[in-house]
Amino acid sequence: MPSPSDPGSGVSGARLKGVAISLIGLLAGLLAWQVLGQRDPVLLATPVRSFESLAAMTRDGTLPGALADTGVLFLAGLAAAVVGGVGYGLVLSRSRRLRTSTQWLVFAVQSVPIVALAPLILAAFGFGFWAKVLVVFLSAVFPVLINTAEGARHTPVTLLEVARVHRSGEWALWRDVLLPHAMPYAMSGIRQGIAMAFVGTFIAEFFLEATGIGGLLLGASSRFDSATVLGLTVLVSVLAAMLMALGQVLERAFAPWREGSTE
Amino acid sequence: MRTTQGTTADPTTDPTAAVVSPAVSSGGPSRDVTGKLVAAAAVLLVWQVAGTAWLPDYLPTPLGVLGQAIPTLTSASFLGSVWETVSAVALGLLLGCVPGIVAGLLIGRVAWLRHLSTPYISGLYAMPMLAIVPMATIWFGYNDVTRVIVVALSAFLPCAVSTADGARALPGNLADVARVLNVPRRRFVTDFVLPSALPFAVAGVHVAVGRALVGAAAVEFLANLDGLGTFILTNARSFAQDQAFVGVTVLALLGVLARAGTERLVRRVAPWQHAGRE
Amino acid sequence: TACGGDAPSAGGTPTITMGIPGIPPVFVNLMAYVAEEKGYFTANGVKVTLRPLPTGADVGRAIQSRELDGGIVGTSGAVALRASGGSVVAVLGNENPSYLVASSDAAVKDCAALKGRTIAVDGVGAPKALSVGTMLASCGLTVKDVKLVNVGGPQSVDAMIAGQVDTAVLHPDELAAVQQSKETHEVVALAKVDPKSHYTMLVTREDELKDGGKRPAWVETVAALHKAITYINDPANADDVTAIAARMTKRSPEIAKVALGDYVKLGFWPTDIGLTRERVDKAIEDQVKAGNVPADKTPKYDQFVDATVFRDALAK
Amino acid sequence: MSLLDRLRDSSRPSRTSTAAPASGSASVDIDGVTMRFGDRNAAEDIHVDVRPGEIVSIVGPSGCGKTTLLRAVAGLISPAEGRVRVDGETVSTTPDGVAMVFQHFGLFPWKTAEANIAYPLRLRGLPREEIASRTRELIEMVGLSGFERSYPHQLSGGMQQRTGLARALAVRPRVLLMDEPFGALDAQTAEVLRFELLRMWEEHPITMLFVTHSIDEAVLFGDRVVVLKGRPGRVHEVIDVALPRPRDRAVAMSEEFVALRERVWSLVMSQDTHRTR
Amino acid sequence: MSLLDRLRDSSRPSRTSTAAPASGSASVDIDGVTMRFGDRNAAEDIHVDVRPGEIVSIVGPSGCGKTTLLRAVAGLISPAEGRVRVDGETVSTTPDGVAMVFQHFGLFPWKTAEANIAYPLRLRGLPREEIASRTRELIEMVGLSGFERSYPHQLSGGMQQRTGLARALAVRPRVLLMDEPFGALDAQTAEVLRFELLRMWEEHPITMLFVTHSIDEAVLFGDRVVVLKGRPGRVHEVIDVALPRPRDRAVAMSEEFVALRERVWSLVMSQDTHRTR
Ligand SMILES: Nc1ncnc2c1ncn2[C@@H]1O[C@H](COP(=O)(O)OP(=O)(O)OP(=O)(O)O)[C@@H](O)[C@H]1O
Ligand SMILES: Nc1ncnc2c1ncn2[C@@H]1O[C@H](COP(=O)(O)OP(=O)(O)OP(=O)(O)O)[C@@H](O)[C@H]1O
Ligand SMILES: [Mg+2]
Ligand SMILES: [Mg+2]
Repeated sequence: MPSPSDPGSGVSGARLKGVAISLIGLLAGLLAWQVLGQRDPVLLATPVRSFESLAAMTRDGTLPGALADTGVLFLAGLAAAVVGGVGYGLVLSRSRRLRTSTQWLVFAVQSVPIVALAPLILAAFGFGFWAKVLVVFLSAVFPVLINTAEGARHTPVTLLEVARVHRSGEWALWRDVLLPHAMPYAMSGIRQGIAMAFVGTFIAEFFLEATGIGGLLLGASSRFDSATVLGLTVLVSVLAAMLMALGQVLERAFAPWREGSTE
Repeated sequence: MRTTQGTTADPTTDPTAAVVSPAVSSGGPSRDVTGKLVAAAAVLLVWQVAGTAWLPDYLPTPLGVLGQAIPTLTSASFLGSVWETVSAVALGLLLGCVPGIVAGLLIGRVAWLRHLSTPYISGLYAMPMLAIVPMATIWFGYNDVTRVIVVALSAFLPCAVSTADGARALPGNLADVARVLNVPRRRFVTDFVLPSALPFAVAGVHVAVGRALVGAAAVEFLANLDGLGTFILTNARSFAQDQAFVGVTVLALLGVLARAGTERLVRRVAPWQHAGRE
Repeated sequence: TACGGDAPSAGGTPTITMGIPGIPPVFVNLMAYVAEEKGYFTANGVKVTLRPLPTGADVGRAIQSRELDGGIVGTSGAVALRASGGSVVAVLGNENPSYLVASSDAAVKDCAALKGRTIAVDGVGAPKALSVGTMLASCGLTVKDVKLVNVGGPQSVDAMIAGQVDTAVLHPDELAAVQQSKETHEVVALAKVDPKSHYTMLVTREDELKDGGKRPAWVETVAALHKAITYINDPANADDVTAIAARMTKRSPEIAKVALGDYVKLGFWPTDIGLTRERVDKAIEDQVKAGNVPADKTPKYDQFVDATVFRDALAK
Repeated sequence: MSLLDRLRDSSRPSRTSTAAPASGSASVDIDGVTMRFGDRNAAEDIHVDVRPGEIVSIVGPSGCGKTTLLRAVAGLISPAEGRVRVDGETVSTTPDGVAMVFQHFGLFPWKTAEANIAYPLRLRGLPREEIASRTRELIEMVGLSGFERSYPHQLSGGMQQRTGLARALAVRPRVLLMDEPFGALDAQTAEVLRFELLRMWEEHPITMLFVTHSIDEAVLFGDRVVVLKGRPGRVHEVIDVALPRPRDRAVAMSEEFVALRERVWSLVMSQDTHRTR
Repeated sequence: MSLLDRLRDSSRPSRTSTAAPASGSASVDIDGVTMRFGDRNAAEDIHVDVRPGEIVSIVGPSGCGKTTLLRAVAGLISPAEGRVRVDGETVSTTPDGVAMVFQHFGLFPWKTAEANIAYPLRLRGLPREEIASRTRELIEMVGLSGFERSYPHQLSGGMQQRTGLARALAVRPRVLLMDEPFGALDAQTAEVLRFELLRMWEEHPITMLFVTHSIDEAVLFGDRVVVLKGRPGRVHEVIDVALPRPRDRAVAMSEEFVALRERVWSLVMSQDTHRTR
């Protein structure tokens, strides 16, 4: 699902005004937080204190280290999901047999909330790096898989017929038609997968071994360090928004021919 | 809709897109019951063997789950847990989706509200709700209130974002139609904006249901509230994997049921959505 | 709502909601369950609700957010809470830390052999995790020399049995449980390497003890707990207590029996207030040293501990 | 079929005063209009004067501003220069009695054919029975009987455009603006609808501005054909179409028709735009 | 423009033997063909015999099986009964020398105009330089110079169809199958392309099966017009079009043309299908 972004319709002046309003909104929010945050030091914290705490953690290397841990876990899980999801999705699109017989399984497994599986994964596979990667993988793989399969499956009949009229072989058909057509679908699956992998990363860090940003968050919370908890929470939300934006950029970058048909 | 410029290759809207018919003659089994059975048998077999031979005691097994299904599903405490979760999710969905849809309509139609809320909505929308649970437990306590609030927030965001998209995008040249007919502002909202946003709102609810269940389970894990999540967690931790898996299955089924419900809802409230030509 | 701090209901029995860390509850909090099962709370005219929460940190936050009237929190956690602005006050304590590092790997014979090992603890910044540092320090190691994994309190036992870790920080009862299914031995015990440390405390908020608060109810509660401790420490009641402990921790009576003996021998449940100034000060100091608490925000013993509740309870 | 005159018959005194029965047809005066988007002109200095009851066709290459001009007449956008007058009054919002038919139909996907057609009537707050009877007439008139309860996606393109037409006619317009109304239909369907619309018009002539890409269509409908050229579009030439009415298939077969068509054709083609098509 | 004959000129001995230079034109024999989907017929007992170099137009109501028939000729689906023969050989897969032009162009949106045109040549494994030079010729022939590097979405509809045409011609087909090639274009663009295609055909006549909704187009192109009717479609009538060639605008203005058009029109309209359009 697209995040609420500007349609880019208006003139630059209107857009400038929009940005200004957004900034004012953010500032007002910060101000309100600063005022509210002074009421109870344990239950709340001010943005200034949160920022100081983040800065301190950056200086002593905890935060960069945690970011790196989280990043590695996220990337490993996402990479596995992309490889597995795109690969199997393409295979599914060409083998009707495989599709009809396994698709219901995919949908069944997809509807299992991964949070609920976390304790089982913990018990079965422990809390090591690979168990955590498994959690991230399971969180992210389904949107990639389903989108890719749908994309490849919904290749316009006309294009397949063009290939067949020109007596294309199966390999050439994949190269010229199926893969390029599935690409943007796979990319929008990957965009969703990125968001899901991020959630999965936190599930892994919260319920398996507490490392990375999730670990810091839990640690700060058990030390009653609200400033850090709030600071990290905001950081997470900024990271999430950035990842969404990145996903959208990726989605666009991989399909230059998909742009609108304006002159 | 196709523009006068000719076809654009937008995979999501391409009207010429259709199911690939493989070179094989079209007489193949469309339902493929045997294929499904074979796949099911294969998965269950591998699972059972892995569960018993490779990781005994740590993996739930199909037979074990089957054995636990009846006693678990009929136990009063399990049903109590299910009820706890379901009622909290239902309440949270109500408290999240209704304001979410209203907010979405406003955000979609009122430019300054949209600008004002964009940083917050896009910041929260993509954020794993898990990350706010530590803060939420401090603010709202280790009780049902936190669960309902987290569920409501999980539901609010997709509803608001999706509805806003719908409220902004009128199909075809309906905006022109409205102005040619000099439709008054109030009727523009009721006759144009609401119907065109409706399917988007329901799509938002669809997403919200999934997120709500995850949110509820996460809060239950972290705040030890009675519910399906805690049932899964405590059983998994005491290596009662089969029981835990019964819980997981029930949770997944709840999600499927709720989604099927919203899908039927769409068909009810938006019959025009199912463009089955011919 | 998240509000347990209301004044005693007019005319009715006063109520106390008390948080107990660990799900299922940890053996060390046995006195609360004995007091409940033996009806000591009721006898003292106070209605006490025991609320198990995942960790002491959760108990601390729930107290601060006024959802609980009080509860049992690890001393280190209570110090951190107080230092970060919380208003908790200790009214009763368990002084002797029962933590020990245990391993099922025969190669891990002593503290020094822990270097480079993976040790299961309860959670980041939680009591077991904090105790590791002190235990490792006894042989010149630091936390950086090992790898801590956060499994959760009681789950460490399951993780040991499942073989996902071979080394963990455990309580004596947990060690007994692991030993039932796996050859496991004690590597280093906190009580031996650091006899002056402090373990857990029963805390409440300052405002609860002020006039108009729930001080009378707390006095009755502490009195009931004290009665329970006396009951536990009497060898004549061993079978009865064992049964209660087994129910509470959801473990077999055999394990409970062994563990109970160990704990009583350790003098774990003190007959006094259990808040020796020396030990509490050291706990505070340790927290400062560990960098968990800024020195300028350190709580002072006299603000941190309210001995009068226990005094009044004894006077009953 | 006694199409539009049945509509006229039904103009018995309506019981509400909100429904202003726009009767007859109006004049449209496009007076030196320049349309501008940002700093780019879409059409420049357009002069077209349409008499009441006249049909003026507008042809021109893609992007020359035909749609933009029509939208200006409907009051959907304002000219940067010049003005549009309907019956002498300068247009700012859509004047009462002006209706529009869109190339892609512009139907409510969530309303049945019936409800789509009834919408302008409901908007005017007519009594229920009157709406019902008028809608019935309109449905019959455009030949949609039996499809009242179908949603647009259940109708063929031709039927969708019939619905759009009926909706435009529901308010008894005095000016009908048509933006390639048959452009999205296949050739045969378009041909059928073309002559049906012409017959309706004969029975109740109203002012019409008719934008199209089809030169046949422009000549077939127009009393005059305005040929635009260039980007931004300017009026290249205005051709009088002195063909007899009613314009039926016989007229379309006449030599005069073919000659006029050729004339428009060569004008359009002289613009050297076909290379970019 | 010396269109197709430039192509012919370029048929200098090719260096690879994989590229079978299908020269001349082939006959197509649709012999009692019934097309079936599941248990529903899409077309029944169709007989059409196309001589080499002849153009046969096919018209008929929507859904009567025109596209299905064309796909059978291309060997994309097999008839349930009867057979299709190209140059006497029964079709099973697409015969060499048969090319197809699609209504919605059927271009690869991810390939530039150039790459789309070169696609059939690349499939045949021709050497790079040969592909390049042949593609250049084709681009010039259909008037796309300057747009080689544009993606389809950057081209106008007319240019997209030129690309589709060039791709079909790349293999020097002996039979060209056209499925409403101008149906998705606006009227003016279609008109321009129509006469260009006719001129190309005059210079190098090949067998053509031409499916269309436009009766003008059917008469303009066809040596014969096959009128289908009903669902499933059957051959209603075959009309000989005895118009002179080359078919240019003058022919389209002749009385004979107009009369033939009316004849086909009445045949098509007699089928009472326009109500569902
Ligand atoms: N809302 C808009 N904002 C900016 N430019 C616009 C807008 N609408 C149209 N234009 C531009 O104005 C010019 C004229 O557009 P218009 O749609 O009126 O052309 P047209 O003659 O109707 O073309 P067509 O025959 O393709 O329908 C084009 O260059 C177009 O890009
Ligand atoms: N792949 C398919 N599976 C099932 N039925 C099909 C398939 N393709 C076409 N049909 C059916 O066959 C009939 C003929 O379809 P076809 O597309 O050939 O018609 P057509 O004459 O080309 O129509 P149009 O003028 O709308 O293009 C229709 O009823 C259609 O629904
Ligand atoms: Mg236009
Ligand atoms: Mg067709």
